[in-house]
Parts: sequence; structure tokens; C-alpha cells
Amino acid sequence: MSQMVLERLRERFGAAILETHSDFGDDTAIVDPSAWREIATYLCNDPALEFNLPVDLCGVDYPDSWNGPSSTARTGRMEVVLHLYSIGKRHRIRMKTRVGGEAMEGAELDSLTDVWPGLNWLEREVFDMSGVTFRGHPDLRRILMYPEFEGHPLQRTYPAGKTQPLVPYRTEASAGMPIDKLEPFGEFEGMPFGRRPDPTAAGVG
Amino acid sequence: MEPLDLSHENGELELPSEPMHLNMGPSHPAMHGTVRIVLELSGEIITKSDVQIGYLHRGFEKMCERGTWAQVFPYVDRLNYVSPMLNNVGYALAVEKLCGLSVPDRCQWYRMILGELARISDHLTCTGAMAMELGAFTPFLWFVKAREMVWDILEEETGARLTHSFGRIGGMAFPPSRDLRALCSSALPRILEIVEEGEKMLLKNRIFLDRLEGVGPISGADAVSLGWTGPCLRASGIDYDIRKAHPYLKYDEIDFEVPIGTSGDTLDRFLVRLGEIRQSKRIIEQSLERMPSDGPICCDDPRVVLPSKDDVYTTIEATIQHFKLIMEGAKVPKGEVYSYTEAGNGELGFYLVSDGTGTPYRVRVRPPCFQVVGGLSRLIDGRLLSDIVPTFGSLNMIGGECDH
Amino acid sequence: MGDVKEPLLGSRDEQPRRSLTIDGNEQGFATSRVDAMLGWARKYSLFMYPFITACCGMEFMALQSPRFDLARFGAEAPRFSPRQSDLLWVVGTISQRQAPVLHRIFEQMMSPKWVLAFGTCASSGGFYDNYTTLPGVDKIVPVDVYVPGCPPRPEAVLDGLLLLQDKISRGGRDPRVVRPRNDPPSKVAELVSLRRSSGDPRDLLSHLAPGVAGRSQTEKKSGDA
Amino acid sequence: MAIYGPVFLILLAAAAVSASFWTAATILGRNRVHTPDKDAPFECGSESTGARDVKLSVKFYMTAILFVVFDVEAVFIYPWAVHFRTLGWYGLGEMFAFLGVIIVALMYVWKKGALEWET
Repeated sequence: MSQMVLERLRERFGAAILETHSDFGDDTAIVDPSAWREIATYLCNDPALEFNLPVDLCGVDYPDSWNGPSSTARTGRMEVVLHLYSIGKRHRIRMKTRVGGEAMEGAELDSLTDVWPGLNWLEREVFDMSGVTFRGHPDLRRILMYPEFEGHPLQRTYPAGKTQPLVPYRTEASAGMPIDKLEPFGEFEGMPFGRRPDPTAAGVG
Repeated sequence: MEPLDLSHENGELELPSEPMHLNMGPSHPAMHGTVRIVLELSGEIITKSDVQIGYLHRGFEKMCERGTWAQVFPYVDRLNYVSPMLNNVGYALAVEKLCGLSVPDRCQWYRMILGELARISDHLTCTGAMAMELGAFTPFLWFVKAREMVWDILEEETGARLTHSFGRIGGMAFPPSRDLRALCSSALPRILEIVEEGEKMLLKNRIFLDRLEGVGPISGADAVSLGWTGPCLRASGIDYDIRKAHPYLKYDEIDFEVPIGTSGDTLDRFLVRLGEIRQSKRIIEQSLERMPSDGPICCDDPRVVLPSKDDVYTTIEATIQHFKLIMEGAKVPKGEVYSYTEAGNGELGFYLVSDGTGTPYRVRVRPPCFQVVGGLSRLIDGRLLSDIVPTFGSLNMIGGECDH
Repeated sequence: MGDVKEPLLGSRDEQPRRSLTIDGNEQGFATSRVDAMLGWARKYSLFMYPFITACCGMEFMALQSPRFDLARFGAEAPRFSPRQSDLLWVVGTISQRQAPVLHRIFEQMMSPKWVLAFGTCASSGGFYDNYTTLPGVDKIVPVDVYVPGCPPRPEAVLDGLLLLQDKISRGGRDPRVVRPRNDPPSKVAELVSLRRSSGDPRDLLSHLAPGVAGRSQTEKKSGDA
Repeated sequence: MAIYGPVFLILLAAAAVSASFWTAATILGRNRVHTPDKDAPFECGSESTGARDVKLSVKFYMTAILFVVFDVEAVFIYPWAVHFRTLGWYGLGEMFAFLGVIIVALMYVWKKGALEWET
């Protein structure tokens, strides 16, 4: 139903739209990071498309060390995915782009906060969780993690079990009783065998 | 000696004054324990507010990348923990969209019944807590008593009062129990009685109305550009309900209205939620009649649905199927999908990325109340300090969902 | 009364830590009449500080509601300031960002003070074993009673509260072991009958279709009478 | 003098009760331990961000003082209102004079702009 949206994008932006597909019924356009802001403002302001509801923005990490599922070869490790919806026209679109090299260098995008104010917090969350900085964001700081936290947890290279406590833990001596997990409560205890081994999980903190 | 009170035409003699900073901190009765607002006050008026969330960030998306697709259900329960069944149904529909499955009719009706019961308990909790935060403690106790009745039905059906983990990919864990109709037909009228009694006490109370009317208004266009969905958006007059706009399950086969507010202030958000309780009751009654009383509850795709226990203990094929499904998880086809349903606070979306193995590559939840709380500082700037409590209560921020 | 020395536990500037026991009596048994009387007075008037964060909060609401009433045990008065509360209810998951808040509130409470960890997440971090969750509240504050369950049923929490009240009446400060309440078998029968007389929760949906409910209730009564 | 006996007794009782509370608190709470965290102000668990030594605008002080002044004057009106009948015309005249003075003061304050709130 919204093939029309993809066609309009292709005819208007041509080269900037790297690829479009409609798997599982979701219309997706993979765009060039440099044209991210231009396409977004077009989608929002064009009377025929009128995407006025910013549904969701998230970062998906495809490091080469994990040989992620992404089909076509694209430059950039972190994929920023934006979902939009139009209340009037009742159609949806997903806009994706790939930023950042293998060590997340140069993972930057233009901020869309002035196009949709709703993306203000979502961009802060993508910065906090995935490490993509947004140029021109009014106050880009961590939203879910505490300011003293180093690293971006949703990156595949960040081990799940590594905590950075703010308050020093009580030791067994001071508590007068055992308060640490008893062995053999392993790090992946209870997890199914089929899960993919985390190649980077050398030492888990 | 000059007289002291010279008349100063050229600009007032203004002593330098700084605004007062105040923490409406995480551990505050009205802040649901997980939101901190750093306020800059001049007297009672808020000049600047910085809403800080993340105090209940439990790493939902990182935990989903550890287990199989089916092991995500307990985590999904604890997103919007006031209506866990709606999260279960939302996530199950997302994975089924990725697998290309369709569930039998009986399961679709059953999902709608339990989902609407969860929606009733969500709205009861929100309106009850809002009344309590404004000092009306009795309606809160009545609404919690009404919620106990909903929980009794859910406990009878699923075994757990709150965190049911009752959804499965391709169906539900168990078929409906034999006295579901009796339980619902006797509990729902009593719940409506209690809601009407609470309304009679609140909606004619001058103090309650003055505290809610005209407080924290937002226009429809602003709400849409902020990404608002659900009761808060409908209170501003925008008629967007996913059960009507993009019907899923069997919502297109039953008739119910969508309550719409007019001015988008706190009172409208309160009334929209009360209206939705009645609509949910209508949905449940119609679904109860139309649900077939027998037939499979799960679809019959062996790659996804667990075999029945007696097969597992008797035949080797079922044992292998059971072992592979549990140990390596259901093999969901490679690809990405975004599926959305109408949860208690609005559009609950799941963006799933699968790499073909039994472990999800990425599960992104679109929490509806994250965007709604994002607009909170716009609602309270320039207003009185005491208006924060009803405004924040009407947004129904649920820590588990907002900080996922 | 034993000289109650509040330990400098977990305070910021790492003074020498002493374990949480009253110097007077090590075994934690009320020795003098005054202690017994004080213990009795304290256990029935526990002012709580509800430190509620997550899903256990919903079950906490049910606990406060008329059905599983907390007021029967004198512990329902919520005081939203640590200065006026003796029992800190840690209800729900405590993330690493929330840990300093909880630690500061525990420090600011007046002693004698007790802590009840409500639910698995508060007791051990639950199944959120990751970068952002505090693996158990006892990592930062001394906990007196751990109530397992996710969320625990209100009856389980009430049982935990009774355990805490026993501990208070004994004046025990020993954090290591909470002795289970000794319900002799004869008392259990009485408790069960008390439970039965208070009615089956299904009675709340009293006028069920007689055919259905009546049969199941009589079954239950005849079953274990 | 005799009629003031009960008043004196009440004062005595009040002093005794407050003294007993005070002494009991000091005796029982003798060994309080003061740690930096315990003495910090309670601000919903967060680090308090300096709400103490903040320079507030002068309008709050003005409004507070004016309230005290006019409130005390209101206190004088109550006994008059109770004995309104017995005081007769003389009392009425006196009270109107008193109120006149207050009204003049109010006009002055209003003109000088002390009641202005939105600067």
C-alpha cells in the first residue's frame, strides 16, 4: 500500500536511496548517512507523505566480528533504524542507515530533533546505548545509564555481565555473612546451548 | 540625608536573585520511585525542569540476546508490569509475523479476552493511583479491590496474578479453563459498579476537578510531533487507536468505540481511561460469545510449537522436537520486522532482527510511555509546582516500560 | 537497655566497620524485661519507608489493599521520610543508578532500623543478571528478611513480615540466619482453618453460576476437611 | 489574683510535659552516631543541589511581612466582633477608625508596588 512512498523517495533522491525492500510487509529504505536529514525533512513536510508521528529510533550493532545477518555489504557497523507513521495517511516507513567504522569511529548523524521533537529522547537513548552521536542535538547526554558509566552497553563488544558499581559493595567480612553468588553459578548457567558464543566475552567483569 | 524611598523611574532597584533548585527525586511517592525531576523554581512557578529517567533501566534488550526466542517472554512480562498480558500478546504477534504464522481463531479470541482484562487492570491502577496522589485514598482502595477481581480471573486462567508469561510463539500456554465465562460474567459487572462508585465520588468533587481541569494541556499536533500514542494522544482529540486503524487479531469483527478527549488536559486523560474500561468490558463480552469452546489453542507448526507432554513421554520424535525447541530455540527465519499493537499506554512496537539461529539478534521494544514522558517537561514548565503530581500521574509512566 | 551502638556501616568515608550486633547480648535474645517489652512495642508499630521501584510495587499495592491487609500487623503506615520510619521496604529491582539513592536513604534512617527485601530482584538481582542491575540489595545495605518471589504472593510477604516481627521481639540483630517461625503441626491446622474461614478468594466472585462454583467449593471443603 | 490560678497551673503543666519530653529524648537518644550521609538533608534520595543558601527574590520577604502585619490587625477585630452588641456605637466608631488606619496603610503599600508579583 505504501509502495508509492518508496517510489517517490527513489525518484526524488535517486542515488541517496541505496536500497529499498518490503520484507514481511514493512517498507524499508536504506539511505546514505549524509542525506539522512534531508530525506527526513522531506518525509515530514511533503503533503502527499505527511509522516508526522516519529514512532521509534534505535541502533543495531553489526560488528564484523559477529558477522551479523545483514544481507548486502554496507559500509559502517552501527545501523540506525527510524520508524515513522502518518496519522492522516495511515502508512508507515522504516529508514535505515549505517554509520561508524569497526571501532565506532565517525559514528555521527545529523539530529532530527527540530523535525520531530519526539526524537529528542530517542536520540539520547541511541547515543547512550549504541554510541552514535547526533550533530546539533540540544543536550546530548546519557538518558538511561548514569553519567559516570563508560562504554555503550548495547554494542556487541560490551560484555553483558560487566558492571560499574557506584556504591562500593559490602564485603563478606563486613556483612558477617556470605553475600556473593555461590559457585557453580556460572555466567551462562541456564542458557540454552544453541546460543551463539560471544567471541569478545574474554574476561567478564 | 536623602529620603530613602527615591522613586526610581530608570529601572527598578532589583536585588540579584537566583532561582531555587529542587529535586523531585527518584524516591518520591508521586514519581513511581524511578523518575527524578530537577526543578528550577521561582517561588511556586517552575521555570525549568529536567526530567531524568533510567533509574529502572534493567537491560531488557541486552538480556534478550542471551536466551532463545521463547525465553524472552518472562522479560516481556515485566516491561509494562501493570498489563503484562498485552506485552505478551504484542511480542507473540511480532515473532509470528516474522515466522509468517497465523494462530487459530480460538487463540485469537482468547488473546483478546485476556489482553482486555489486562487493559482494565492497567487503567484501574492508573486512575486509582492518580486519585490517591491527589489525596483521595478511598477510590484507590476500591479500584485496587476491583483489580483484585481481574487478577483472580487471570490467576485462574494463567496461574499467576501479575507476571503470567502465558504467551507462546504460535499460541498460548494452555487452553481457556472451563469456567472462564462464569468468572468473567460475574466479575465484570461488579468491576463496573466499583468504577461507577469511584466516579460518582471523584467526578463531582470540586477539589478533584479543579486540580485536573486545564492542567498540563497539550494540543493534538504537538502530541503527534512528540510521538505520543494511546490514551494521552486520544485525550488531545486525535482518533488514533491501532485496534481500529490497523486491526489485528479479531478487533475488526467486534464493535466498540474509542473514547476521544477534547482539550488534552489531565482531566481528559483521566476520563479517556475510564471510558476505555467500559469499552474493554464490551470487547470481552462479545469475545466470550464468539470464542469457539473447543479446537486447538496453538497452531500446528512443529518447528515452533512444543508437542504435548504425553507425546513427549511416549514417542521419540516428540522428544527430539521438544529437546531441540527447548535447547536451541525455535529457528526463526532470517530478517527484520516491526510489529505494533495497542498496549495500555499506546503503541507497543517490537522491532525484531533475526539471524536464523534460535537466539534473537536484536529485540528492540518501542515503549509507548517513553515518548509520553519525553513531553512531560513541556507540560509542566511555567506551571505551579503542585501541578506536577496530577500531570505526571495522568501520563501513567511505568518504570519497567519507560526505562526497559 | 543494651547500649545500642549503631555501626558505621557502609558510610562513605570507610571508617572501621563493625558488624551489626548489639554489644550487650551476642545471641540476640532479649535478656531483660525491658528489652522484651521494647521488642514487643516495636514489632507491632513498624513505620515503613516504601522504597518502591518495579513490578513488586503492584503486589505491594495489593498488600495494602483491603484483601491482604497489612494494617492487621500494624505495619501499614507509610512514612515518606527516612527520619520517621523504622522499616525500609525495598520493593522491586534496584539498578546501579538507584544504588546510591537507596544507600543514602538507609543511612538517613533513624536506628533501630530494619530492611525487608521484597521480591527476588531486591534479594538477589533476580534474572536481570547484567551490567545495570545491583545483584541483591544486601550488597549495599544490611537486609533482615529476604522475601523470595517474582512478585511474591502477598501471603508470602506477610509471612516474611511475621518472621521479621519474631526477630524484632527477640531483639536479634544477627544478620546471618533468621530462624523460621516454629508453627507446631497443631497450629498449622488452626491456621489453615483460619484461612478457610476467611473465605476462598473465589468467594469474592460470590454469585458465580451456582453449577460451577458450588461444586468446586464443596469439593475443596470435603477434600481436606 | 485568684482567678489566674488555673492559668498558672496550665502553664506549669505545659512546661513540665515539654521538659519531660526533652529530657527523655536526650537520655534515650544519647549515643546518636552522626555520619555525613545521615546529617545530609533528605531530598528524595538525591544529592541535595543547594536549596539552602540560595538568594531568593525580595518579593517573597515583602509579601510575608505584609501578611504578618495585616494578620495581627485581623486578630484585634475578632474580640470586637464577639462583643459587638455590648460595645454599642462607641465600639463601632472606634473599630471604623482602626480599620481606616489599616486601609490607608494598605493603599500606601499598594501604590508603592510592594504587592506586585510578576516583576
